[in-house]
Amino acid sequence: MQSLLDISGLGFERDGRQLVSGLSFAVKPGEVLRIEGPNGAGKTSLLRVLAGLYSGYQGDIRFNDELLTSRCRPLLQQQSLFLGHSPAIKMTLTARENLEWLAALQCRQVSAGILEAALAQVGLTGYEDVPCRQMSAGQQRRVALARLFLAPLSLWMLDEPFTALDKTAVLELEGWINDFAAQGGAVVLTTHHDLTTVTPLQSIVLEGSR
Amino acid sequence: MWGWFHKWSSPRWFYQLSGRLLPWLAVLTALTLVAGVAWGLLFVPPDYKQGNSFRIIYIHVPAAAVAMAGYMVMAVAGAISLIWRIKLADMVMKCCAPIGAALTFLALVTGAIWGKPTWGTWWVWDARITSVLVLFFLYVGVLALYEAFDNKEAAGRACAILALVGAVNIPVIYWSVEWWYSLHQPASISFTGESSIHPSMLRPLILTIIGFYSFFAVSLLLFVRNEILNRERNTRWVRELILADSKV
Amino acid sequence: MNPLTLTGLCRALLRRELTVMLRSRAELANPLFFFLMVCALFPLGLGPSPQLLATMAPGILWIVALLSVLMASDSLFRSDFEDGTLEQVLLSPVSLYLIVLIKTLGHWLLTGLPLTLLAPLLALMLQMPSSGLVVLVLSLAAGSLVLSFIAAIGAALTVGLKRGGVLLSLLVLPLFVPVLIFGSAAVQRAVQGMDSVSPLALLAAMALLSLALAPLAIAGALRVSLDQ
Amino acid sequence: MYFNNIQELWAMAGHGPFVWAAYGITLATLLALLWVPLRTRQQQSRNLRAYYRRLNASATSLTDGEN
Repeated sequence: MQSLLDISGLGFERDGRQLVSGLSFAVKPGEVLRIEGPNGAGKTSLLRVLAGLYSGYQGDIRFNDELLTSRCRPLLQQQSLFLGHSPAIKMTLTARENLEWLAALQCRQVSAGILEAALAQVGLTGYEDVPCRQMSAGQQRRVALARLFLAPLSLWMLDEPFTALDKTAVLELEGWINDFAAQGGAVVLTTHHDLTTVTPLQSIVLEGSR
Repeated sequence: MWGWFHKWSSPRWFYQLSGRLLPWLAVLTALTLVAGVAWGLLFVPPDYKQGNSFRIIYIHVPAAAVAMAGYMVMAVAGAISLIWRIKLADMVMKCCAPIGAALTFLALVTGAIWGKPTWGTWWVWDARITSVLVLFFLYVGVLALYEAFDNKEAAGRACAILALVGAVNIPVIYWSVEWWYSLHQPASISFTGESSIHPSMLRPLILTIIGFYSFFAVSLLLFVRNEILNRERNTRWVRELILADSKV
Repeated sequence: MNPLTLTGLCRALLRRELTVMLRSRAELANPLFFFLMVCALFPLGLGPSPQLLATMAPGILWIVALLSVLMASDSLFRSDFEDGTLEQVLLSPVSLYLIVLIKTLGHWLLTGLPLTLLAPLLALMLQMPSSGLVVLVLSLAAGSLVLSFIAAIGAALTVGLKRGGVLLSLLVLPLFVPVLIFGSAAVQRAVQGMDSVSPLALLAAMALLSLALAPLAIAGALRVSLDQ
Repeated sequence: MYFNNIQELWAMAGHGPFVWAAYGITLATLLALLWVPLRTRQQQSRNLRAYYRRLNASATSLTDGEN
């Protein structure tokens, strides 16, 4: 099966240390790839390189066999979603306003129905018009996760998605990852949490600088 | 087509080329400066209006001119390093800033000293001097921004953008200051009134201007060579050069 | 899930900017109070004589308006940088030029424009003859737009830095010089009864130029600041 | 030479101190702009030699640096 994301000879350095060099792997639709390694090994940096947030890398990244230059990556940006450490939502805005703006950034107009369905999916029914400032950290993280259900995507890039989530939310998220993989989506994530119920799990380990 | 461009931008090639160029440039700088200064200071008769203080023109005008040119060199180097990501251009830009700032400061100081005997005030809000003052602030901005970044590569790219924005604004600034000066035309304190100085007295100026330009090149090459050695420390040629150097 | 039209996109981006700023109303008032208070300092420092104040009023108003715009611009990208939304902006397929253009315009609507509308009030306070009021508003309207865009470049360059505030003013004040020169000159001419069309025209030209070119520098600066 | 003797040259009809001050400061600045890079060049070669000694101890490879 043709791979969605194909990385060959990837290398980058942070603060003068060569964190990763000559890294090659591929992510096929339906696969979940976990990036492991000690702290400071460059897990988050690797994810940021894939998402296109850090352009100081050597090597090739192909998305659907199209080489991504640091300048133009519209295909990847349209079909993928990157969730970083911070939930990327404005505290003074309500959940609805946040999601509408974030969808607009992806050139998508979100109808009220889809938006409410996404919030319902992450268990935030009734919180549509509550300012995020009044929500708990877990709920704010759920608003960010609701973005996964706003539009059909082919790749999820999640950086420590399980932080600030309670027990039930962790299981729910693992379920969503499984469903997404089952429908042919690919997920690349970094987490310290040991994924028990996530089925086809590949993982690459970054040893960290020698 | 890209072959030569790539070769030219390799730090090693630049280091070797600058090694050959430096002696000649140094000789040119010394000759032109000594000749120009001696001619201007000793042989040219004083100006009938300003007396001997006009002799400061032979260092003030070149310093201001080269400082401005230095900013343009910095902006161009920044543009090259931004667009083609050439390390050498980034180094050249980083080294231009301190030299340019020093020359701008020199132009301001010599201008102030020139103003005192001629118009009785240490600071003259003349169009040219005010523009040089703004140029000095632009340089300080670039230096401060470079120091503020921890990641030096990002610092280089940020300064390249600031230098480009500054370079685009310099003509507007110079023109608006001229316009401002002509608007509030005080008694004819005309600093830049070279026209009032007899043309024969301006000949040494050509020599000193050439001298200052070649001096800028010499100092820039010296700074850039250090920068090359520092950034290319992990290469074999730098290691051989440094270790061979230690025997001497 | 139909794709967004361009006008729809611009409206959504602008609505978000204005909503975010209007939600923290107190923050919006800061530049205005700063403008008011600093203008009030000048008579205290220079003495209350109306003739003196009248001649100085155009310069004072313009300088303090300039500083108020500068002060308001520091937070332009900082809050988005801290809560991670700026990262999502860089990940968006929408051209960064457009997003930044709309963001800075929205910011100007709620900082530069209110300053412009408040200025006549302060002009009267500073004994400025009323003949200069219209030109004051016109010059500040165009001028504050230029100032906002130039300050946005500085804000984008220093957004990733811990103590970027003071550095921001160091970077952009030299670039404010032409705007200040033409702005206060226009008002001074109007006060003296001469026609001030040429400086105003130049200010308008600068406004259009910065509207077109500044977003390029702002987008480049954001990419550099967040590419670490 | 325009001036007849050294005293006249030094005094320059009253403007001497200013002219010589300006030229003195210029000379100082230009010399500094040459002396600083030469000074750092020496310090740098010392630091780099120490760096290479440390490198030898941990025996890592060097790139050829031809790019």
